Amino acid sequence: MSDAFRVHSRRDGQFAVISTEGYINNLAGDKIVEEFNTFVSQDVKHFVLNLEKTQLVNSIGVSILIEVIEKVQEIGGTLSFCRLAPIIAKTFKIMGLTQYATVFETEEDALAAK
Amino acid sequence: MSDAFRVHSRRDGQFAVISTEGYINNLAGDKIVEEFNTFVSQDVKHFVLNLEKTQLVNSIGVSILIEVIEKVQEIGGTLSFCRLAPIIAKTFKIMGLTQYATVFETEEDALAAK
Amino acid sequence: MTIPKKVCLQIPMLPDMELAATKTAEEVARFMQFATDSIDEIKMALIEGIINAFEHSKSSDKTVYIQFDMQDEELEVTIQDYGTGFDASQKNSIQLFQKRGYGRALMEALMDDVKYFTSPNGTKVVMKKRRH
Amino acid sequence: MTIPKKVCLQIPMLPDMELAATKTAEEVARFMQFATDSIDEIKMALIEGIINAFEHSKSSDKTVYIQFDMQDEELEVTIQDYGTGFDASQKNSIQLFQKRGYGRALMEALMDDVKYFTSPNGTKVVMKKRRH
Ligand SMILES: Nc1ncnc2c1ncn2[C@@H]1O[C@H](COP(=O)(O)OP(=O)(O)O)[C@@H](O)[C@H]1O
Ligand SMILES: Nc1ncnc2c1ncn2[C@@H]1O[C@H](COP(=O)(O)OP(=O)(O)O)[C@@H](O)[C@H]1O
Repeated sequence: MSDAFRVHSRRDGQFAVISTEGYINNLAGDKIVEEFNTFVSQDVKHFVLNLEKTQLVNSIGVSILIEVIEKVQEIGGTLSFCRLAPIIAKTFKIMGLTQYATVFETEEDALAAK
Repeated sequence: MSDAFRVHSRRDGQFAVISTEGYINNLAGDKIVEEFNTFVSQDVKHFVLNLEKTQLVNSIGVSILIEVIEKVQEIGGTLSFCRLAPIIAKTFKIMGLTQYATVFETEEDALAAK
Repeated sequence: MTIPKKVCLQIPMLPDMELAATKTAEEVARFMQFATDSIDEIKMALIEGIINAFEHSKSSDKTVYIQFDMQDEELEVTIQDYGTGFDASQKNSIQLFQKRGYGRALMEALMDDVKYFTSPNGTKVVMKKRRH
Repeated sequence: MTIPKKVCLQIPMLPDMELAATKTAEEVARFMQFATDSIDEIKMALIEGIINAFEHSKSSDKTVYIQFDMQDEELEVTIQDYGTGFDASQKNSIQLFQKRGYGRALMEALMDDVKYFTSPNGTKVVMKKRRH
């Protein structure tokens, strides 16, 4: 609809930075997983999800992100979020994501973390 | 509603530049007239209306602009528009405004015209 | 049953409520992959249809009923009020410097088809826009 | 008659149609002068209520009926489907890493009040948000 979803990504040292644009529903969640899997197959273990251009999510989309966090933990990696709109930060908190993934203000902060 | 209407204005040489922000309905039209009248009482005769920050209008609001054009003609002045969204340019054309007021791309163009 | 490709909206006759309707129109038209200019034309025509009902219908339920029918190649927008109706056969042509009476002319110029169904029980405007 | 401060919206069960509803919610809440954060919370709760109806209701008319009641100090949002209903007394609490089942918890966390009315003839969720 208005928010045609898009995902971009890049390597930055040991990190893969995945940036989303638009509404994160189930289909968008699947696209993020695809992107994530590509990096995992390249032995990347550390991920930053930049949600700056996402204003809305739904719980199905976010539950797919929870699966991503699980997989990251299995491979002994890390996943952090940055640039969360207040409502998305709140949703993540309610859904418990913030217990397993760190939330940073900016992408730079996320990349600077060890 | 979402588009709380605002109007700003300034003098630029012989011109008064009136800039709008938001939906131009009847109330917004009245505010533009107020602004216009203040300048007329200061003997300004040449007007530029910058609609860059207006995305929507209705025919009641625009018909008030027609009254402004009439008054400008009565005092032997000029009125021009600039920065019209395509739908607003089309609406002005259908309503006949473009026969009595010149439409410029930019404010600079409008101010450069004699 | 197939999924009805129809969105219905009822708005009260309150100032600027027509803007809520333009948002719905925008989403529906975007869903149908209309071009931006066409979306804006639909929004403008919708505003005019709604403010006519607000201003002229004298409806007692003070509500305007809008329907968006997403057809294969076109969007049909219906604006209904349960007011007093009017004589829709008397049409203005636009005169220089006329004060009012642009609403219908705008709707007709901006949409591909506009039809009025009006009686003492109310007015229904049915407008169509093709996607091209 | 006074003007009913009520906006009604019907949307088909089509992907992303919940976004059309969030636009309407946004205009209504802005009209009521809700703060931006509250508006976003209403939109998120609305999305969850709607996708639940999309996913679980098995309604045969494939339509969700939404109502926004603009009251003095609060907005009441009703989401109705004519599906098969469910046992609303069985409530999840959120478990770590659970796969699904966050919708109701989110609505309750984001709104001031959420009530379910559900029967084999359908489900109605009534949510309230105060302006503060
Ligand atoms: N929904 C309606 N109910 C009653 N009368 C209407 C309605 N829509 C239009 N009309 C009548 O048609 C006339 C022309 O409408 P329009 O071209 O939009 O111009 P305007 O609204 O500026 O008068 C109105 O003045 C009114 O008498
Ligand atoms: N409108 C509805 N119609 C039928 N069942 C519903 C409806 N809304 C919720 N439910 C039931 O309540 C359960 C919990 O809903 P929710 O907390 O939103 O989690 P989820 O949708 O992820 O399962 C759903 O799995 C479903 O069985």
